[in-house]
Amino acid sequence: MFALYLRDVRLALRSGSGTANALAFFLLLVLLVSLGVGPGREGLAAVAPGMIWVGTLLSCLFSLDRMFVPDHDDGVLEVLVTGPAPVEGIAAAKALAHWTTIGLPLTAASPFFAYLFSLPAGAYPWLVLSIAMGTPALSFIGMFSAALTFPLRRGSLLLSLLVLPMYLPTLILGVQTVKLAAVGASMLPVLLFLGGVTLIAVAATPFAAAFALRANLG
Amino acid sequence: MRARMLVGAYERPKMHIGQRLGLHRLQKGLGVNIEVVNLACRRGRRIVFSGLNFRVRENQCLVIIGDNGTGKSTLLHCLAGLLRPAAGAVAADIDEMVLLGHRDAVTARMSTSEHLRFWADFYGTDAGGAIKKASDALGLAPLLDRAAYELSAGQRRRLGLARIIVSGRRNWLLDEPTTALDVPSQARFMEFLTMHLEDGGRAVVTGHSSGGMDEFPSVDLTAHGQSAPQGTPAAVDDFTPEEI
Amino acid sequence: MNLGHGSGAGAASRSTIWDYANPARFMSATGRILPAASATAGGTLAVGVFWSFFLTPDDYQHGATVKIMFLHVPAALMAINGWLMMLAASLVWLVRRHHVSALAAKAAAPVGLTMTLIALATGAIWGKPAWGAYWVWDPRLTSFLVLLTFYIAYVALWEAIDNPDLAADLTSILCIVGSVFALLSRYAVLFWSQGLHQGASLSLDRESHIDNAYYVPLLVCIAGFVMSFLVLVLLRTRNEIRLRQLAVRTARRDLA
Amino acid sequence: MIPDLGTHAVAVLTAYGISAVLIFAIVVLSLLQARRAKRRLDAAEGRKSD
Repeated sequence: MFALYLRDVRLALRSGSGTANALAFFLLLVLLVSLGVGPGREGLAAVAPGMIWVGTLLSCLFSLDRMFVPDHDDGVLEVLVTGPAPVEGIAAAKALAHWTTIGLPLTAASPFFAYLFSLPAGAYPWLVLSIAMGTPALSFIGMFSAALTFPLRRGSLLLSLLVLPMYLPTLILGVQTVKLAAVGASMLPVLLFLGGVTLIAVAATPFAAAFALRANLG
Repeated sequence: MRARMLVGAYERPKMHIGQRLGLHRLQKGLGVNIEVVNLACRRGRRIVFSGLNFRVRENQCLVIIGDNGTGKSTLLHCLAGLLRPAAGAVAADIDEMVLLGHRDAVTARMSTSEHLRFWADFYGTDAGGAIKKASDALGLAPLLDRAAYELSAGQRRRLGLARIIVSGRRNWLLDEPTTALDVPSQARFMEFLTMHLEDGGRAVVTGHSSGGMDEFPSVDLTAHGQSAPQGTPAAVDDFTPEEI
Repeated sequence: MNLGHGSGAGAASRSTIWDYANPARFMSATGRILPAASATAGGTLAVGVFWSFFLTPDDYQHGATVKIMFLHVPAALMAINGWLMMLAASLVWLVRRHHVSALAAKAAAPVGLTMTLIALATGAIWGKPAWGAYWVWDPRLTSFLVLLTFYIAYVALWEAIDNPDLAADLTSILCIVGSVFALLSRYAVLFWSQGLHQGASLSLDRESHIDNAYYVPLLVCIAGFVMSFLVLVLLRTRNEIRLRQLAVRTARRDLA
Repeated sequence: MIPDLGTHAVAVLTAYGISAVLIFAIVVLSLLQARRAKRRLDAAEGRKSD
């Protein structure tokens, strides 16, 4: 399982498709929003929490359809699920590799994007914390949805359709944390709820995804 | 024998919930043979073969032959635990099964040596020894630093076969293993297959005909297709109009 | 689940709910009760709608718009209960592998989707005079929009997969996991916006619930919606079973 | 016939209208699908459709 995790991380960094594309996409989104909203610092600051979280969501989303499809095409996936590792572990390793190559870089880059959006200074730590706590949920939920759709020929559109409704709790709570932090209000309950959603996602989706993987490969 | 059985929905409620969810495990133990009893498999809603019986003991290799679409690959998937039987049972040690599908399980952006190291880690086998053994058996030494997308079809097949050796597992399920292999490689393959069998291994190998492997016993799946008299598939479907 | 309706007339052994997991028995049993059930459901719905539209007084606060409630509340109720029915049917499919159960879940989705649309549309129309806007981002309204997206995703997944048993497996697991996240968003939105939506219209607490002049027709409407929902699901399930029988028949003919 | 709905006549009528259309649509759709499925199954089984 750890071997699979290392392999996936290495492949994602090597092909340049994962991490670099997600960050580049985010940068483009910042540019688009700034051009759309206008250069005024107040206008940007007002939409900053929402836009940073929506950007994180979309960056995660676009890398999901490559999670199982290449391995499935190469015949690697059927070998993985018949190997010694439990299928749940394989699903979790895939999600964890996705988080390492997408979620973690996005977390690290979020202060930079927040600065471009003129986020109030006090909100920075909470922004980083909320993204660090929320992105694992995005990776695990996304992994589950990818496990449902990977054999379908035009699965990526369906994947977005399945994934986005399940991303909503994380989005709502993440944005709310940053918003409350930006005005200096107490955001701790919201942040804890966000952590709870992540824990539920991390605990539950590997089992659901393992079921979906077995069904899809059978 | 812990059979994996799937029959009509109404005869099934006493099954263990894990089996119904597909979380089945086959029998465990090194001495366990691959045993197939009255097996039927389906692809989608179609029963591809039924009434299949065989046993593969230590030191034995069984060749599965049959025309296109008679379910050779389906049978291997079923033996590997990927596919549930539509009827009948498979008994084998699932932790000793290793599958080489018609795709080689080769990732384009990884080098040959990375492949071997990854599979050795994945299967938890001794990395150095297993990799050396596999690359020697298949003549992969000159290709070790090459990325897989630079390999030819035959070289990729050899890399796929190398994984079977690296896995350290004893029951080999090989789907047309000699496809794309040149004559020397085919000879090498036969050599290490024989060695594996002499070591107490078992193998189930598919092919269009038993060409090149005449010495092994074979089963022809064409004889087990829909027209076969045994194991009518009526029991596997809830929607037979005759019931209405 | 409505698999238990109707007695297995003439059956020698004691019949249980699981007997109706047999498509043949399900078809014959539902075929017998469907005409009467449809008539009852249609009649109740007609009475309820007539009563609520013509015979209820205007509310002192909301005026005639109170009449919208008689559609909005039952539709919202069935939108949620429809998803719960799909959840129960999915679990039955995963645990006991009864095809009728999976098909009932599939059959319920478009009906539940329609109920969600009615709830959203009537809510929006009611919102204009009451709140001054057709759409406000109120937690309850937003939750229903979220529910709508889950219904759409569920239907889309059924449509995308060719193999029916695989589709049943995957949609079932989606339904279960989706329920978890739908529930989480239901509570997450509470942090996000202060609600304008009024409290529950129905309550066991006699003190707080609405006047009898509204309460009784509302109950009739709810009964009509519940029965219509069940009849529609029954009809659509029968439909799905026939299509599956047809597929088996065709597959056999091709092989012969 | 139609009760006095006061200033909210349009709202109430639209709400009832949209609901009626949606319910009608799902009912008709289900009935059409049912009829087609039955006809096709009957044809496949060589029975006369009734």
